Amino acid sequence: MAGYTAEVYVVLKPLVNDPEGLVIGDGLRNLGFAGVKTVRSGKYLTIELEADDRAEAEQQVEEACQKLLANPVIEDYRFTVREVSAAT
Amino acid sequence: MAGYTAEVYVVLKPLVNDPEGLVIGDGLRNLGFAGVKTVRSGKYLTIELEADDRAEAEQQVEEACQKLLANPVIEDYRFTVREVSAAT
Amino acid sequence: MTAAIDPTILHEVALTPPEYDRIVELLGREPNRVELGIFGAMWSEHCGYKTSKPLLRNFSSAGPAVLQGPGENAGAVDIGEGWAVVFKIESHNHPSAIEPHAGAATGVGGILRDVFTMGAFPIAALDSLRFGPLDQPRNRHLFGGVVGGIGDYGNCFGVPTVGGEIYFEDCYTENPLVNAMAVGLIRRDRLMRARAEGKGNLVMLVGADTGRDGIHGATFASVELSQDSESRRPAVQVGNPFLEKLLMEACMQLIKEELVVGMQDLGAAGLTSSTVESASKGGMGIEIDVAEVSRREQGMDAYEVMLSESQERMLIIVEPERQNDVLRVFRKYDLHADVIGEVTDTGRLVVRDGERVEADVPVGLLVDEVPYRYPEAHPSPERAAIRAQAIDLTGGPGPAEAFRRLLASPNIASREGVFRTYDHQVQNNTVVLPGGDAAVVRIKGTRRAIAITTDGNGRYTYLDPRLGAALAVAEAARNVVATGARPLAVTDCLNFGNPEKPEVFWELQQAVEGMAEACRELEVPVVSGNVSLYNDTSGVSVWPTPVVGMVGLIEDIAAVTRVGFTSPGDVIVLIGESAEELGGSEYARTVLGTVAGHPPRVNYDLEFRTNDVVLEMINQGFLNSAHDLADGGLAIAVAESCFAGGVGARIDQLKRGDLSPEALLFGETQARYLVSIDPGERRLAEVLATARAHKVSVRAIGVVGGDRIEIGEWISEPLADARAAWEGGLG
Amino acid sequence: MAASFGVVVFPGTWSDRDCFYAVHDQLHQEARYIWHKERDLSGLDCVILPGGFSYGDHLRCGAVASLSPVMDEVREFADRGGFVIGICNGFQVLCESHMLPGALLRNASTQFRCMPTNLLVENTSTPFTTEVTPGSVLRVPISHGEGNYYADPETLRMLEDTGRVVFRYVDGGGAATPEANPNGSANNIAGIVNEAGNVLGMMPHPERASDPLLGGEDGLEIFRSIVENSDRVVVG
Ligand SMILES: Nc1ncnc2c1ncn2[C@@H]1O[C@H](COP(=O)(O)OP(=O)(O)O)[C@@H](O)[C@H]1O
Ligand SMILES: [Mg+2]
Repeated sequence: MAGYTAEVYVVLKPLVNDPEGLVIGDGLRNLGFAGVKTVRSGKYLTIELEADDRAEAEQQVEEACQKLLANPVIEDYRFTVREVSAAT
Repeated sequence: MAGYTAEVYVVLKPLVNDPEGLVIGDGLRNLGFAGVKTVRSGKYLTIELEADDRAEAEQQVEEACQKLLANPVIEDYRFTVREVSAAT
Repeated sequence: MTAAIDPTILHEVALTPPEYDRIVELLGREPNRVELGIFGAMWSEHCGYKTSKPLLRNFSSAGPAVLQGPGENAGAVDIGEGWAVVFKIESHNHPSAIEPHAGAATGVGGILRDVFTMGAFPIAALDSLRFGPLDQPRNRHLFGGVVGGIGDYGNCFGVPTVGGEIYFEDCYTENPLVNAMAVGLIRRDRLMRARAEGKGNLVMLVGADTGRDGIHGATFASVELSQDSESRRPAVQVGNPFLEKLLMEACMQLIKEELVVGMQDLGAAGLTSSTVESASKGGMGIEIDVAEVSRREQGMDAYEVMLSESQERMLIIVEPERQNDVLRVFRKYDLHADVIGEVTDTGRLVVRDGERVEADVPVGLLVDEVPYRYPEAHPSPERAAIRAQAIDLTGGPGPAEAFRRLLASPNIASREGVFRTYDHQVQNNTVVLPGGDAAVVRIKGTRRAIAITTDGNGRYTYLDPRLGAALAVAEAARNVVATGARPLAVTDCLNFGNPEKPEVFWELQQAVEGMAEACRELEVPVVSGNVSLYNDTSGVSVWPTPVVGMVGLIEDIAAVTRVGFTSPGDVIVLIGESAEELGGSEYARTVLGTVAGHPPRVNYDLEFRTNDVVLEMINQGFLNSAHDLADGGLAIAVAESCFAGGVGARIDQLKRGDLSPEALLFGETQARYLVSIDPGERRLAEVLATARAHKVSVRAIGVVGGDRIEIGEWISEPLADARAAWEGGLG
Repeated sequence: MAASFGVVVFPGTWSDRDCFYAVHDQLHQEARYIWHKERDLSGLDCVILPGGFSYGDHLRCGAVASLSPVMDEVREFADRGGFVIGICNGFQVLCESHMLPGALLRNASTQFRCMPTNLLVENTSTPFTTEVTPGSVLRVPISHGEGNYYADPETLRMLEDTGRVVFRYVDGGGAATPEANPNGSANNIAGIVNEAGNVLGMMPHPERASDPLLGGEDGLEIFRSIVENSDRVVVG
């Protein structure tokens, strides 16, 4: 087993509207950030996990995204996985 | 003016309680992902903005993080900025 | 004799060198670091009430309905048919100043825990808030954060947030007041107490894992906010209302199955105060092993575990043969439950980390030897001068304009924008929703209901702490009475500045005396409360702000009465007599820009009789609406009854006498109500006769109807315009 | 006519007691609570997925709850024709379980809203609405932060064309205006049914409009409809 860190990004699909992003965008413009055009809000999850190897770690995270972390009706996801502690 | 995309990551400081991360971690383990150790949840914002140059864009995003996007009491942030359309 | 103790260590635990010497003397040796931390926490203002305790003895908790007075996690009052209500109010001012959302949320979590620790199911929450003016971005940020935090916690937990109050004054800039009240319901014979009894019984820690958050929260609340507070920031805790909900459900099941001997939540000073207090109340000792405590982080030492203020944790005392049943309950909810020690007969708190003894202190020293402070007290001469000022009405804008400005004053404007972000209906009991005088929550399975309110006018207490505190009680009573409830009991939250300042300690003394007196006179015992001192920023104290939370009882829910006018044609009746009292009024503040003068006088006998009249008439079913007169006086009360009823009113029978029009319209004379009555069926005659029989002045002053608010020759405003001003006041 | 209701309780559910009260205390029907780890739905005519903050609303509202053991059974129960009504968080769970199309996004205001709404009942032939007079407007409160109904345009059109939009937020006069829309929902949608018509999801809380003392009984018409149609349920 080795330790891995996965960073998962979940964002709303481009056509789904994003009230949170709209409110943040307005908030920034109100604060004087006139150059801000659009803001989209998403989630950023950091997962520490153990797996036999990197391929297995990636496959676990892929599955986790499909089963729980993202809702395919409204969201897209991507992730990266890196090894943080060597096999024991 | 040129167009830039900033990607902002906002995460809870390491010692701050993260109820959302706890629920996601338990949820994943319940689904059978036994290798999952910890999950920390954060925000991922994508901001489209215009600025005179990259340095200015970075400085704007830095300020936005301090003023609105992150809560310095409990959160840390980092970001990247890239140019998406050349100066006009 | 002082040993070579590093002053920075004493500062960290907020003890003075003489207090340290006293500890050495009592222990007969130097305390180690863990022990010192434990003393610091238990002797802090927050846990030990070292400044306020002697004063609190003024309060009387005696009353036929009182089941539990101050001294437990919350007070309890009998409401009949075998039911009791449990309630308390508590401040979370300092944490909210640092991080408003998390600070307010954990404040709500803490007070809910106090209530369910008593075994009661939380049925209502309220919040009494004070902020600086909203035109400053920092204040708006604090306001938004606090309201958001209250909503997030209560909404997720599933308790209706049914009421509260919000005031804006300069003195609360940087130091908002966030007082949360919770009310719970329990069968009266099921009340749980925070006692560690029975040698050999197990001490279990249940709920959330323990992390490094909030270490030194108790001492933090016992000093002034300063630049230095910045560096204490890791103390901020993030609450978990979801976990609290599970913890509550699990605790309810433990009580239902009679599986526990005692229960004590972990609040300020976490494991330290919960073990010490329950051992002290049970007259026993406790020995625990911190190695058995589930952690959220690695590498925590005994000091950190003992002082962590991680939220959503509970200490329970369990007979060994019940352990498996208790574990079964917690497993159902996927909650941790650790056996961390046992009850002993040594009278000592012994803390081990595995084999190593980290602390060994007699419980009595921590609880009974708290070194009380008796600071100097004297009144502020400037304040007396301000109070003596007459209110100069020349240069005022005229009543019509004053009326519009008052409607839009943030202190009077509609709170709907706030309370619609709170779930105020969950549990299906909220009979009178937020926005009325008091919220009314029915008791399912009975005809009964309780009315709940929080009140405290900082302007009055600033000008006259003793009178102001009494007026808070009187106003709370009227709010409860206006719904048809008889005042039952009070919980109080005393928000003051740094008591080491003689004028602040004087304010505290005066306010406690005034409140105690009013409670005695109006026959409402004080059953619980909380004290928050050191509400200062950069050396400036907030106004003395005692807040009263009151619960009243309605025996037949059919009698519930609301503020809104119901029927065009109804006669509007003013109960009580108006005087030339504009001192400390919202009119003086908002329209004339002055906070000065003498607050309205209180006449307990008159209050009592007036309340009796109103209750009697409500119980006879004579009143179609009832509303007490408070901030902004008669004109604002008329407007609020119009808004709530969606109908106008014409007031054309006022008797002015020698009053100024301003005092008549906006004066804040006490013991007054505005009611509306169906003119048919001889009700009006009965009402007038009843009032006169009680020697309470009463007068029919107008009629409900139309689409304007018209008051004498002074005010004639389209209802819609008035409403728009009122609805827009919070921006 | 009598019906048997099962009220599912997830960790963090809080409308369970209110729903139980509506059907049991107000309508005198049989009812029992079903903890989310249980799998026995025998004897039920209708499963209620109540409101609340299951799993603290973390990640996405209803996401973690949709994976609870009981949901396997609820899905099968629905496939066999049992009635399922998801209220508020229950609606979110049904969407996350893909038993209903679409998703519930953050309210357009990004704020929580607890307030009364007017619901135009657009389809009175579902088992949840047969007791409602056609064209009538029910007054039912909402209480949510994420009730902003979303579906892609094709799905929306299909829902509209096939009468699957059961409740719509309207003003006092019955018009579906933007002002009457409390959360930004597409087409002011407040509630929809599945294709077979036996699974309803709605954001408003009918159980909070089930007592005259608390300002109305309009919500009871929905539960009453379920009772009246329960003879159609034969899942056993
Ligand atoms: N101002 C007050 N009036 C009456 N009782 C008070 C007051 N302040 C504190 N108390 C009582 O003192 C006890 C300790 O209060 P507190 O430290 O706030 O309790 P907890 O630690 O359970 O939150 C409680 O029983 C409380 O009701
Ligand atoms: Mg307590």
